[in-house]
Amino acid sequence: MWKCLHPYAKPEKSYQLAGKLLPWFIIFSAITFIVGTVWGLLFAPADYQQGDSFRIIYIHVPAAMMAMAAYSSMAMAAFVALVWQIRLAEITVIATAPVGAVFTFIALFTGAAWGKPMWGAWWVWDARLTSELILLFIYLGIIALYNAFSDKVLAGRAASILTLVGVINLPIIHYSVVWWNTLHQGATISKFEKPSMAIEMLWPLIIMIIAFAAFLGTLMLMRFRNEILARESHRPWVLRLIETDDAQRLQKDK
Amino acid sequence: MFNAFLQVVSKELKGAFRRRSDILNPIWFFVIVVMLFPLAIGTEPALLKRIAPGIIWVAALLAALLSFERLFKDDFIDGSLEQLMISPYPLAWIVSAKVFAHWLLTGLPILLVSPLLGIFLSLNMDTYYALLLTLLIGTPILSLLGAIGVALTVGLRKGGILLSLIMLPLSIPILIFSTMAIEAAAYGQSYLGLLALLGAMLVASVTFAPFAIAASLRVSVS
Amino acid sequence: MFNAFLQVVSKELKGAFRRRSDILNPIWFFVIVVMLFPLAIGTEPALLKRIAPGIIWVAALLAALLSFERLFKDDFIDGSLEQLMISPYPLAWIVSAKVFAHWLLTGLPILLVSPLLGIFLSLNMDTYYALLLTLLIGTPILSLLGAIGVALTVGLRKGGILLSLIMLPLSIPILIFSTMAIEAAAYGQSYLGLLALLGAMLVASVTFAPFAIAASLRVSVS
Amino acid sequence: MLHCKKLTCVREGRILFKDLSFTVNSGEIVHFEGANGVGKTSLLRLLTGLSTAYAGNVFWQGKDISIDRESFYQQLLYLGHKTGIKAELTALENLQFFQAMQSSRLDLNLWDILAKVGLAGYEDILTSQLSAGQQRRVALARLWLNDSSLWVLDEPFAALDKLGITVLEALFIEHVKNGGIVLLTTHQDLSIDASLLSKIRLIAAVDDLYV
Amino acid sequence: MLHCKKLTCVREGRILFKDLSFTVNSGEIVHFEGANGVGKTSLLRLLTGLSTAYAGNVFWQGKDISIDRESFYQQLLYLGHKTGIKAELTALENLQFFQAMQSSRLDLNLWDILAKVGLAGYEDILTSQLSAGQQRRVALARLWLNDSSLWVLDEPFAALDKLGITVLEALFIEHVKNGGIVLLTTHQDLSIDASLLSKIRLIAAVDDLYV
Ligand code: HEM
Ligand SMILES: Nc1ncnc2c1ncn2[C@@H]1O[C@H](COP(=O)(O)OP(=O)(O)OP(=O)(O)O)[C@@H](O)[C@H]1O
Ligand SMILES: Nc1ncnc2c1ncn2[C@@H]1O[C@H](COP(=O)(O)OP(=O)(O)OP(=O)(O)O)[C@@H](O)[C@H]1O
Ligand SMILES: [Mg+2]
Ligand SMILES: [Mg+2]
Repeated sequence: MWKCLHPYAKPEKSYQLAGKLLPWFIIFSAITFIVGTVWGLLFAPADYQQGDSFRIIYIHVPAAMMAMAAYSSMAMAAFVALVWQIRLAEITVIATAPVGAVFTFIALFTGAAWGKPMWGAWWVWDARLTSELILLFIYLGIIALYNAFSDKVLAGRAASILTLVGVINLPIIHYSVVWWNTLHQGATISKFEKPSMAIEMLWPLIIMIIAFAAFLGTLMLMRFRNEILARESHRPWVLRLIETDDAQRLQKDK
Repeated sequence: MFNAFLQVVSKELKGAFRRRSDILNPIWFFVIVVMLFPLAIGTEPALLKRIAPGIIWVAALLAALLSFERLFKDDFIDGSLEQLMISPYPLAWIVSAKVFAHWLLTGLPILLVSPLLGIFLSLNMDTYYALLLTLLIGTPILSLLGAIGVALTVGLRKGGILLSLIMLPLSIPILIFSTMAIEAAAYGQSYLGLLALLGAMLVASVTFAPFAIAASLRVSVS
Repeated sequence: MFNAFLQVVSKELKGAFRRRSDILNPIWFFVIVVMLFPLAIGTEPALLKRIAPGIIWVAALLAALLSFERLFKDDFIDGSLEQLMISPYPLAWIVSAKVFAHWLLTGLPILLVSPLLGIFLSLNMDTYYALLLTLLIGTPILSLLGAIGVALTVGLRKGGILLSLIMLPLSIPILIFSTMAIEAAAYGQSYLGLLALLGAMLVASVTFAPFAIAASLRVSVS
Repeated sequence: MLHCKKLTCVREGRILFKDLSFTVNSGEIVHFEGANGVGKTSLLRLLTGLSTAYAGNVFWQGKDISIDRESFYQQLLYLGHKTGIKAELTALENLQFFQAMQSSRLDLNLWDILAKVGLAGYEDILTSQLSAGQQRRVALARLWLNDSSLWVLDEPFAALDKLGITVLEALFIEHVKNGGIVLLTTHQDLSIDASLLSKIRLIAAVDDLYV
Repeated sequence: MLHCKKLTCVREGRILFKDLSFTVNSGEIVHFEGANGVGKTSLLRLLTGLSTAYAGNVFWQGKDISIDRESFYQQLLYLGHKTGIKAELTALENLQFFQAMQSSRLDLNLWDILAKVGLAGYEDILTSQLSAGQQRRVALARLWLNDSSLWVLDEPFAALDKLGITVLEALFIEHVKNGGIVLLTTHQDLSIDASLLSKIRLIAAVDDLYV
C-alpha cells in the first residue's frame, strides 16, 4: 500500500497534489458554510428554552468535533512519520497543529460565551470543558516544542513523538475527567442532551459540521504547502517555481 | 547488561547523596506545602481533612515537576548524557535506570514522609492507605511520563516552561484517578477498580515510555 | 550609576525575553496550580472560593521559591556574577537592580494573571482587590528576602534545600499577614492595618536587604 | 576502519562542509585542523553518531553506524569539549563508573591510573574542587582504562600542561601501534611522527552557501 | 603598579603557596607558569579580590584592594576560565552590556570590534550556538572595548586557533606599550619579546604541607 503512495513522498509531487486538491476544498467549504450558516441562523427554529442563543451551537459543536478530528489526523501522520521515517508526514503533523489549536480555542470560547447565560459562570469544572482545555494544552505543547527547536528536521521529529505520546493519553484523559466529574456532581451538560434534536435544528448542524471539516482540510492543505516551501526553499524546484510564478505575474501586469 | 543498570542507578544515588539536597528537597517541599496550607487556609480540621488528599497529590505532582528538570539537565550540561548515549547498551535500558533512580530519589521519599502528612492533616487510616497506594503506583508513572517531556526539552534553552506545558496534560489523569480513589476510600467505598486502572497505566508506561524517552533523547541531544 | 542599574535590569529582561520561559514560567506555574486544585479537591464553587486566597498565596510563594534558584545561579555558573562583583559600582546597587528585574519577571506576571485566577476560582470583587494589594506589596518583599538566601547559598552544591530552609521562616509572616488581610476583605472588614504592616516590612527590606545580599555574595563567591 | 561517504553538515541554514568523504584505517592518527567555528566539533559529533548528518553516511567496519549503534559504541571512546565528568563525585568514583560501564578491563587498578595522570593524592577530592587541568585529567584517565579501538577526542589538550600533553601523545602512539585509530582536534602543534599522523584541514566555504 | 605582600593561599587545608611577594610595574606582561593544579587560578583570583587570601595583602597603586574596591575595579579587567558571557544573548548584546557597564569608550563601534575578533556575520546568533573558540572570542572582544589598565587573564588562549593567538599577543604588546599591565596564565608558549615579558613559575610544594 505504501509503495503506490511512494511518488507522493517526494516533496515536489505532494506539493503539486495538494495544490490540485486545494481549490476543490475551498469551493466545497465555501458552499457548505453559506448553506449551513444561512439555514442555521435564519431558518432553523429557536429553542423553546434557550431562545436564539442556542444558535451558537452551529459553531460550537462543529469546532469541538474538528478539534478532535484534527488531532486524530495528526496522530496518524505522526505514526507514519516515526515508523516509516517519512518527512512529509512530519510536515503534516506540524501543519495541522495550529489549525487544531485554533478550533479548540473556538470551541472553548464559544462554550464559555454560551456558559455565561446558561450556567451563570464563564467556567465550571465540567468533564467536557476540562478535557477540551487539556486538549488545548496538548496542542500548545506540540506547537511550542516545534518552535523551540532551531533545526526544523529535529523539530518535526520531536513534535511527532509528542503527538504520539499525547494520543495515547487522550482517551485516558477523556475517561478520567468523565468519571471524576460524575462522582462529584451530576453531569451539568446532560440537560442539553435531549433525547433527540428537532430535525430542523439538526440538519444545519450536520451541514456546518461538514463545512468545518472541509475548512479544516483547506487550512491543512495550505499550511502543508507553505511548510514544504519553507523547508525546501533553496532546492532547485522551489526556485524554479518562484521564477515561473514571477514570470506569470509579470505577464499579467503587462 | 543488568550490571550497567545497577551502575547507573548507583552513580545517580551516589551523586545525590553527595549533594544531599536532591534527597531532601522533595521531602522538604512536601513539608512546606503541607505546612503552608493550614497557615494560608485556616485550621478547621473538617476543611483540612476534606482537601488533604488533594493537597498531598498536588504537592506530589509539583515536587515531581520541579525535580524533573534535573533528571537529564545536569547530565546534559556536563556531557554525561552524551556519554550515556554512546554507551554500548541500549539507550532505552540506560534511561530506565535513570528514571528508576529518579523515582527512588523523588517518589520514594514522598512515600516515606506520607505518614507524617497523614498526622498533620488528620487523615483516617483508610484514607491514608488509599493515599499510600495511589502514591506508590502513581509516582512511577509520573516519573516515566515526565522523563519523556524532559528528554524532549533537555537541549532547549526554553526547556522549563515547555516541560511543564507538556507534563501537565500527561499527568492530570493520574491526579484525577488517584484523588478519586482516595475519596472513595474516605467514603468507605471500594477503590480497587481505580487502582487497577492506575496499575494498567503503570504497566503501559513501563513498557513504552523508555523507548519514547530514548527516541526523544536522540532527537534533542544532537 | 543609574545607568548601570538600568543596564543590569535591561540585560536581565533581554535574557529573559530571549529564553521566554523565564517570563511565562511563573504565570504558567500559577495556571497549573489553579487548574490542579479544582481537579484534585473537587469542583464545588463554595469550597473553591473559601480556599482560593490561600491557594493563590501558596502558589505565589512556591513560584517565588522556585524562581529564586535562578536569581544568581545561572550568573554564577557562566561567570557573569564574578564580573558583576568586580564592576566599578557598589555591589549593593547592582544586586538591587538584579532583584528588581527578578521581581519584574516573577512578581509582576503574578499580578497580571490574577484577574484570570479570580474568574477560575470565582472570587468576588473585594476579595480580589485585597489579593491584588497584598500581592503587590508582598511579592517584592519575597524577592528581597529570597535574594539574601540565594546569595548565601549560590556557591554551594547543596544550594536548593538550604535555600528553602532559610527562605521559609522568613516568608511565613508575609503569607500570614496577607491571607489575614484577604480574609478580612472577604468578610467585609477593614484590612488597612495589615496592609500598613506589610508596607513597613517592604520599606525595611528595601533599605537593608541589598547590603545583606552584597555581603553574602562576597562570602559565598570566593 | 572508519569510512565517511559524502557527509554534508548544515547548521542554522549554513553549510559547514559538503560531500566530505574520507577513510581512516587502523593504525592512523588523524588531526582535524581548521579555524574556530569551521566545523571540527560538528564533524566529530557526526562521526560518533551523536548528531545526524544533513546528508551522507558514516561506516564503521563497513557497516552504517546508525544501524547497529550498540556494537559500534563498543568500539568507540568519545571525549568532547564537555567531558562527562560528574562534579559531585570524586575522581575515583567517576573512573569506577566508566570502568564498569564501558571497559572490559575490570582488572586494572584505578589508583595506578590516577597516579599516571598525575592525580595521586587527589582521589578523594570532589572533581568540582579540582583545577581546570586536573578535571580534564580525570576525563583523560579513561583513555588508559579503555580497550575500544576508535578514539574520538575533541581538543584533548585544553587546559593541560606541557607534561600532560607529552604523556598523552605517547599514549596515542601506543594506541595506534596496537591497531587503534585516534581522531582528534587541537589548535596546538602535535609532536608526533609524520608517518603515523595524517591531517585533514577544514576550510570555511568562501561564499556562505545557504541551503 | 600591583604589589603583593606575603600572600599565602590555602585550599582544602593544603598550602598552595606561601609568603609570595612580587611587584608588577606598568608596561609589563607577566606570565604565570606552572603545572596543572599548582595554584595559578587561585593566585589570579586573589589578585582580583574575588577571593581572600589566607594571609597577606594585595596593593594596587599603593592601596590595599579590599579597602576601596570600586576604584580598583575601575582599573581591572578579569577573564577567568568562565567567561561571563550570557549564552542566551547574542554576541552583540553581550558586548553592549559590557560597554555600558565597564567601559568609558562608548564611542567605539561594536560591529568593528566583532569583525576584529573574527565574528563578522555572527553578530545576531545566540552565543550558545557558537563554537567553543567563537564563544571565547566574544569574551575576548572585551579587551578591545576596555580602557582599564590591569588585565588579568586566566588561560585566554583556550580553544583559540593560531591566528587568534597571534592577534591577541599583538594586543597585549600594544596594551603594555600604552602603560598597561597584563597578567596571564597559559600552558602554551608565548611569542612575545622577552623585554616585555616576565615569568613567574609556581612550583608545587614538595612535601604536601597541611595547615
Ligand atoms: C468552555 C465551555 C465548553 C466547552 C469546552 C465545550 C466543549 C464541547 C465539546 C468537546 C463537545 C463535544 C463535541 C462532540 O460531540 O464531538 C461539545 C458538545 C456540545 N456542547 Fe459544549 N462546551 C462548552 C460549553 C457548552 C455550553 C455552555 C453549552 C450549552 C449550554 C454547550 C452545549 C453543547 C452541546 C449541545 C453539544 C453537543 C452535544 C452532543 O450532541 O454530544 N457547550 N462541547
Ligand atoms: N573550588 C575549590 N575548592 C577547593 N579547592 C580547590 C578549588 N579550586 C581549586 N582547588 C584546589 O586548588 C589547587 C589549585 O587550583 P588552581 O585552579 O588554582 O590550579 P591552576 O594552577 O589554575 O591549574 P590549571 O592549570 O589546571 O588551571 C588544586 O589542587 C585544586 O585541587
Ligand atoms: N548548537 C549549535 N547550534 C547551531 N549552530 C551551531 C551549534 N554549535 C555550533 N554551531 C555552528 O556551527 C559552526 C561550527 O561549529 P563547531 O563547534 O563545529 O566549530 P569548531 O570547528 O569545533 O570550532 P572551535 O575550534 O571553536 O571548537 C559554527 O559556525 C557555529 O556557529
Ligand atoms: Mg570545537
Ligand atoms: Mg587554572
